Amino acid sequence: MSDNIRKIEGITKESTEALIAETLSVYPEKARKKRAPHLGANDQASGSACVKSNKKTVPGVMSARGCAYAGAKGVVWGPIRDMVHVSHGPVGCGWYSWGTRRNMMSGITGVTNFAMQFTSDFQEKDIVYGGDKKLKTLLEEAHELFPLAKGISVLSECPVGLIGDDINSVAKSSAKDLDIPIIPCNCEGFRGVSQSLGHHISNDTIRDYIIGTREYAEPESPYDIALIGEYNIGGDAWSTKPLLEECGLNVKSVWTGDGELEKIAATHKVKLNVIHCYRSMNYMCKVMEEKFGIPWIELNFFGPTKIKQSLRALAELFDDNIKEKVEAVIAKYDPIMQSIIEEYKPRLDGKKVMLLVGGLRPRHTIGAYEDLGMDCVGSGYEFAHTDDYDRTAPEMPDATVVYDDPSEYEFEKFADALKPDLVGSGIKEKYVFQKMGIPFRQMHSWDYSGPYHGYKGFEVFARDVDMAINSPTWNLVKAPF
Amino acid sequence: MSDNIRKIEGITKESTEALIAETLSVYPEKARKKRAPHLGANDQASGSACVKSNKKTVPGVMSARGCAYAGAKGVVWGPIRDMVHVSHGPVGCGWYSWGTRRNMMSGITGVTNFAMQFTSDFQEKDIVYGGDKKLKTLLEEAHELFPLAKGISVLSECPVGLIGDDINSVAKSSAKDLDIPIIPCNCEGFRGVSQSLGHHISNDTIRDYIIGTREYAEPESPYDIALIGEYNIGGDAWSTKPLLEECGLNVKSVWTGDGELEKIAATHKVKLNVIHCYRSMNYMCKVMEEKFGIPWIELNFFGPTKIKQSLRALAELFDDNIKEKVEAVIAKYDPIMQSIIEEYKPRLDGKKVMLLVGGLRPRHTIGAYEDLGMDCVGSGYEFAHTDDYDRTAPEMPDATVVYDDPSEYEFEKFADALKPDLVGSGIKEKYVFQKMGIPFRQMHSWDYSGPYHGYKGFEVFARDVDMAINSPTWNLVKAPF
Amino acid sequence: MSNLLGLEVKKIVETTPEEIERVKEWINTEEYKEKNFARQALVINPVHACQPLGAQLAAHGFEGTLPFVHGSQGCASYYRSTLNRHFREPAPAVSDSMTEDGAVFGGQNNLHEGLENANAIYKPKMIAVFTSCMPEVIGDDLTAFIKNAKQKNCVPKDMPVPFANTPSFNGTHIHGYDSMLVSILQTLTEGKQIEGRCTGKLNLIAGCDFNTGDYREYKRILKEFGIPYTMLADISDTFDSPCDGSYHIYAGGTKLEDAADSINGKATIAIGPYSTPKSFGWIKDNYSGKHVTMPMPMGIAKTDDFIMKVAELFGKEVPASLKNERGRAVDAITDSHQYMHGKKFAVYGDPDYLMGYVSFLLEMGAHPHHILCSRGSKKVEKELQALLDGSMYGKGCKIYMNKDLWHLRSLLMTDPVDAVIGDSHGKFAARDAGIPLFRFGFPVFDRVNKHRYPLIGYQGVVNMVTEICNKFIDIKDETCEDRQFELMR
Amino acid sequence: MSNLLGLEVKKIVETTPEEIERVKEWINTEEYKEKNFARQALVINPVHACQPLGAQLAAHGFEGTLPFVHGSQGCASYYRSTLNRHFREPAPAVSDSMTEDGAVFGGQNNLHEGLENANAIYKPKMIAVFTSCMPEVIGDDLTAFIKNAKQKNCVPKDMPVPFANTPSFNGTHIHGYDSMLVSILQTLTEGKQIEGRCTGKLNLIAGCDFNTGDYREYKRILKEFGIPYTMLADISDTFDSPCDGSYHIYAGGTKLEDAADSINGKATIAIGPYSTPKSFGWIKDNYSGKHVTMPMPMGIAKTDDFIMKVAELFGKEVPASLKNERGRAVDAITDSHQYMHGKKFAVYGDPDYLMGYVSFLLEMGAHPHHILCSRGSKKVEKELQALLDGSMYGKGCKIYMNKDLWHLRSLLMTDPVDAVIGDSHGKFAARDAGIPLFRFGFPVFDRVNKHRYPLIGYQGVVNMVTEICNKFIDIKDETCEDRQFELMR
Repeated sequence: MSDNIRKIEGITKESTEALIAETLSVYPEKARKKRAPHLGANDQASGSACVKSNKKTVPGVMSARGCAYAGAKGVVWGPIRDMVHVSHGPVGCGWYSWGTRRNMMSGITGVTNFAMQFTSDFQEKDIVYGGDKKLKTLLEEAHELFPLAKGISVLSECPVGLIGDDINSVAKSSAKDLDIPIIPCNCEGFRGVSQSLGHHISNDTIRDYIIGTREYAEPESPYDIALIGEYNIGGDAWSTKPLLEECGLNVKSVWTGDGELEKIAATHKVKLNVIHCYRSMNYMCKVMEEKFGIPWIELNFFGPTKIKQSLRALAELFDDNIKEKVEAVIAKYDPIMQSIIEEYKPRLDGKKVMLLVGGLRPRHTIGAYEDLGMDCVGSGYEFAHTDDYDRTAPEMPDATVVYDDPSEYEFEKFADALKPDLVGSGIKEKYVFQKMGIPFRQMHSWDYSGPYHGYKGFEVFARDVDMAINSPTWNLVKAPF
Repeated sequence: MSDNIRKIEGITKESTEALIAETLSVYPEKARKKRAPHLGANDQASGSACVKSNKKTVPGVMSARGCAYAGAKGVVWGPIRDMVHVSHGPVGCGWYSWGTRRNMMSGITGVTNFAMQFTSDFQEKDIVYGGDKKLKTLLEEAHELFPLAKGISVLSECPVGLIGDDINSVAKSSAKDLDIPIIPCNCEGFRGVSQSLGHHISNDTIRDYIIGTREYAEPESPYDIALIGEYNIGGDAWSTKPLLEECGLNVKSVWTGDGELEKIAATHKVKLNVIHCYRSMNYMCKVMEEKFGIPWIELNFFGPTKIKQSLRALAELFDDNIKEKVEAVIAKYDPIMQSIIEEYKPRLDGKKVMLLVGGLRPRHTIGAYEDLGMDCVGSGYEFAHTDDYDRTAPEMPDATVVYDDPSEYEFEKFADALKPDLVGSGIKEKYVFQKMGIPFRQMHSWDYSGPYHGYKGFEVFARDVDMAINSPTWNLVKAPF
Repeated sequence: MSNLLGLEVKKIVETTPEEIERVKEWINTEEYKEKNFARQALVINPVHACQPLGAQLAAHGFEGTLPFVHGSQGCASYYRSTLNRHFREPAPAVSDSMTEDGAVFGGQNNLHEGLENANAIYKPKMIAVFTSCMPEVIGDDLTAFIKNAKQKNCVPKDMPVPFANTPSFNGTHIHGYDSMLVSILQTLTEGKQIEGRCTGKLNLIAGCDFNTGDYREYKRILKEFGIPYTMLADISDTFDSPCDGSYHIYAGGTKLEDAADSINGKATIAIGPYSTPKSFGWIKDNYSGKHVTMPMPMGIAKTDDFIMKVAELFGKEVPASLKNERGRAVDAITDSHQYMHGKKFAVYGDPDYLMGYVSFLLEMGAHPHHILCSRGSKKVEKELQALLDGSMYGKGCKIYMNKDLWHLRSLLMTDPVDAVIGDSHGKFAARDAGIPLFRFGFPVFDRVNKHRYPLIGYQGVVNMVTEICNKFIDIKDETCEDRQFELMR
Repeated sequence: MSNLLGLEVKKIVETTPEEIERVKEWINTEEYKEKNFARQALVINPVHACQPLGAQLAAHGFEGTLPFVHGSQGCASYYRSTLNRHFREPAPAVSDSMTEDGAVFGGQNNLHEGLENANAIYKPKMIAVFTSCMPEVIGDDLTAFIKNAKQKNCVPKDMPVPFANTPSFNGTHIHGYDSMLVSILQTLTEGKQIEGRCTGKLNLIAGCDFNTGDYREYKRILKEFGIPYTMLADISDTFDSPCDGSYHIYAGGTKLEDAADSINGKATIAIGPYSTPKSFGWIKDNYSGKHVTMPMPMGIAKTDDFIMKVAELFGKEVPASLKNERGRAVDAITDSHQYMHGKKFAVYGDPDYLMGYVSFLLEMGAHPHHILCSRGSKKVEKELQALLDGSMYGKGCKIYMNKDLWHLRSLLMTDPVDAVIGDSHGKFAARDAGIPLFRFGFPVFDRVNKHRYPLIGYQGVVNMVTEICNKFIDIKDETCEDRQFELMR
């Protein structure tokens, strides 16, 4: 990351703070007080957070946040392909989160992967009499119909925790009966303030039920690593894993994109954990560090500049063999990346982007936009913590607006004022900005495209950003009459 | 064919003649006089034509007829798959007749078959200065671009004959230069009164330029036959040819469905010509009989009753070996046909059909309808001759109306009066009757279905007739309000 | 601290290719189908969502209305994104973000704070409150909460704040739609009934219909009739709004005063007996004028019924324009019946849609061979059976109540059909079976503009016939051998 | 008597598989393409038909009008069946069945007898005469013939009998359309111009357009404007008529008195500068009011031009309903641009259609990579080039004038694209190239109802975008590997 302070013309601390004040002016006193600390002007030099975060969402403001269940099912567990993931409770939560995250999977659906929707579809009577019996039966049925499933996760929805079911003991007894891992995860949606607690709870569950329960069949090697916080959105892991292998490393397991339960369970045997999404999985990196002495390193696979920095930082942790391979890889891809930049930069130079995503991309993708000549004029997270914002400060140009868990109203106001050429956020925001005639890309799901990670991903990313911004359809938004 | 006279309830000679008279009443004197002899009540017993035929169409009455070019290009020449057929003259004729007859072809288009539209696309200057030079160049180009074409036919359109081009000499000289058969066919649309003369001219051209110019590579056998007047509409020949082979016969060539020039050219070597469409190819059967002493037999491949009769008649011309095979074939297919009849007859019994087709089906398909329990209450041809009508009389129930080259007005009036449950005719008639709420099948093209020939074809025919008549969509034609 | 299940620690063993092959074959067998249909507790790939989703749809159907989820915030995000993906449109809604402490103290504080903020920030004319699981389990008293909210001036006393209990552990989205709708109508019409007054209008409720084209088609038909109408819960402009450079949070919906006055209507038609029973029941007892509930007008016959009912209610002739439209639709089906006749279909979806699919298919001479209803009553089953019994093309067709798409997969693999009609979620089973899926249901996440083409009315018939027949012809063209590849079809 | 060519008699030798393989590969090569493009005389798979076909289309556009082919009867059967297959509708027309003797004595007797019979049997209000090759070659004098016909009372003296010379060896169907149309207008308006009279109407000519949906869409747009109009040569009811149990030979068409009065119109718009130049030229010199010729309104920008021109001519504001429609169409293209952006297309057809395809594709960020025009002038080429030069997405796109579909095949095999836009005849080349064909042109013989969905106007944009994007997604779903098969697209 560049050490000199970047300025954006027309954006000053004052202008940003004025914008924030004006935006909050319509709020009732109490809400304004609550929201104000979550909005700030970036102080790039400080290298530390300019906003408060990971607090309860203010009721009624229209937050983009999800819940703990979403963080557990959608993010951590869902991508593990060889497990049956049961949404335990009413039908909705599982239905809404079915196939809507784009964590891609290998294998044969219903045979070796289970990208389906499994639910106990709670009815009134289950609320009244409890769902433990139903759960027990359900686990037997799942095991019978899907014999190759390596395990089953039980992800509780709100009612389960409220009616006092004990899924942990059901899981434990059924696991014995069926002789497969059955992981209970108390990730009710009402827990915590966002998806984030769902990640944490899931990490703890992995710690408690999975890690250390398998061992790799192959002999160990000094180059054994695990790729953590890579969810294979739009095939990201199919870009990053081969890249790391090209660098001479053995990726023994991926957490959890296109993931396999047993390989994850044996991860305590690797020599290094490489983490991409810090927010959702730093917990287990720390656990493995403490418990098994496995060091970990945080990388950024977006855009050639960051990739190059990341690979070299990674190489530093290994011997010359790896260092040489890494340099060879960089030498191989640099010219390809250059030609991509030459194609798209002229059409994108100086364009402005605003971001609101989850726990990683609001900072990690900035470099990739900059590789294309673009400036990030505003960024924020749905569910980040202070350590995320600390990491964000140096990436953002100075004095640009930073927003934590913004309301749709705030986000819209900021865009009104900053006139970005592109907004990168989620499906709930997409059509709001497109109505305003502002090009938009979904940056959770890669907008049905991808991968965006790694060298392979940058080509797709660059093409998509150019397509969004330069699509001639935008010129037709305003009627000539 | 049944020898006892069949009557249709409510149809008498008188009623039919009254219908005809009433229909013609709107015609001007002269037109009425011309048309009257072409409409009649069938005299089944007489076994001879009750109408005049093969006369000039009355101007302005809306005839369904085509022209000599249509008979030559569409019917006789077009189906020969390994030749380039050039529509010589303006662009239209070839364009309209391109892919619209459903004579199917094996091979690779543009390589070994030429189901395409080749034209000299005459312009003003070609009319003024003549098209012979253009034709010569065109033939060279065709030969260069399609080296595997076994020959080229040159089919003249109206202007060619009117401006006095000499395609015959161009064909002759180019044939020498390129060393492939180039067949000139003077089938201008203004010649004759219908498609029929186009058939005749084409037969003569085959006689003059093709027959006898090749010999089969394999040794002769007593079971060598040719299948004449089978155009492979909707794959008919792929039903009849295997059937004849199942009967122990060698089908050395098919005229001209999915046909091959050289096999046709060697047909003078066969032992028997089996003709299906008498109208369009009886000429060459007679030529081959006179010139090469090859007997011929007329068969009917529509519906199990007629097929059985036909195969036995065919067997009579061969030894016991064939006779046994034929009986085995009949024994094999009879039960299958029976089950088809059991499925559909209950839904079709007593239904009435009216026909207006080309030169064969108005009589040949009657038996197939009768196999399904249906009665033909009116039939006619676009371009038949007296010998066709002679053959029709015994097939039609007594006193039913027979129409030669009827106008759309006449056909519509007859249907109005006879209230058929199905009309079988061409695309120009289809939507007229469907607007009237009368089920309809195109009986030139099998209405994008087929085959209808042979045992295989009857199953398709029966299904299609049932579908047309019993489609519930007809119940919705009349609005309840 | 690990391995709480206490299962033995093993070396990793990969499943053998043979074993994978065996299971891959096995799940397509009759034997598997039986085990699959024996399921008691496990639901796999259900077709239905939960009540609040439908409640939000109904709320979006009214002018200036902000849908408000009383419950965990994640719920709202799920409903919104589902509607975003289907319509490719914004779906603004707020939640009051209940959390753990809600379980202890109840959700009143969240509700009040949420109402105050939502009202200040998004300036709605109406806030439609509905519940997700948490408050339903802990038993929040919405009636009291909202009364208190007005006393505390969280929202203006005169602002309509209808609310509906929409527990997710009961019924499906269609029931949530019904509950929210009836609450909105009750709230808006309260005290608005005027002795002797008649608006002269038809009130039309489209039912829980996610196709904006259907709403526009109803309105077009009534325009052809020259009949004034109030379409209740009209989402057509909400979810099919212009892109003109400005974002309007409340893009469409039934005018509140029209909705209020609807109680004085000349007649009310509630489409969708299965998605509007509560609303219709209440209307029957409280609205002036005539009241009718009717199935979705899918197919010619059901459209005829609708047209005739409208004509009858208003004593009007069917206009020539609609007669001609009907004739053109009939022309379309007679001209193309041969491409659908005898084809077997598997259909699934909400009951009101199913009735429409089935009668349309039977009209075309096609067989609704597998009819799968994710959640439905005996009444639904009986009505479906009656449709089948009414046509020779219904013979051999079977109805499967309260089954899911994993059951459907077993049906498709053991008793194949030519195509499936349903929503995007059916694409996996359809792919495994190698047959096309016609996306007439909700949601459609993987095609564009499907919601812009009506399935109801005569135009709907033309749209369905066109899509289905041309797809079958596509398949023929794409799969036939060269010698069968023809210019004409 | 045989073997007149005198070629040697040989034993039959089958072509070897190797040789077939070689040629099969060869026809896909650059080398073959060059030979193919070197053709001087041979035309293979042309895109255009001959003049009389267009003349018949124009004739069908008028009330009670019987198209009458002066020439061989086979011609009439060809034109009729072509229209039957495209519209799946009747196309009544008569011919006077000229034969050999016509070559000697000319066609007057046939014409007279034909007129008398046609008039007596089919009771038309107008008979529109046009010619096929024979009379054109022998030089029949239609003016005299028809004058004589009236003197001989073959037809009533007051019956309009417009006639057009439509030689097939010159121009294409669009020129026949123009010639027939201008003759009809000249005949009907003769002596009808009234000093100072203004109908207050817009005369709209759709051009040689075979899409009935387009005609209805023009009329709907004008209705939204509240502008009275006379659509000249209105085939929409002729070729999209109800199926109601009765056949009406003259199902639609412009009322003759309206056509007659059109000369007193407030303004006239002739769509399709390439299919209506004669008609427009004559109208400009003879009609009252303003006169404008415009391209087909395909795509947003060209529709905007049309809408604004209409507004300007009648001094009206663009109605809100059309503004919203526009906004919804723009919404549809912004929402789905990613499915078309950067895709390469090959397009072919009549000049007026081509202009529309090309500007629509450029609007979507797609590339009209191969633009093939079967018959067209330098002017056409220049206008197409100007469209390409006006967009960064036109870079590298190439125009091929006076080329046929066998040329197109070479282009598709040597310089591949993602899809083809054209008519059914392109299906063979598209199949060989393994890409989809979008049937927006004429004729469509192998799909149903294509002519019922407008391609013009804002709705046309939605229709094209929907068909194209969803087909591309279909292909992705049908061809992707399992791990890429997703719920959302």
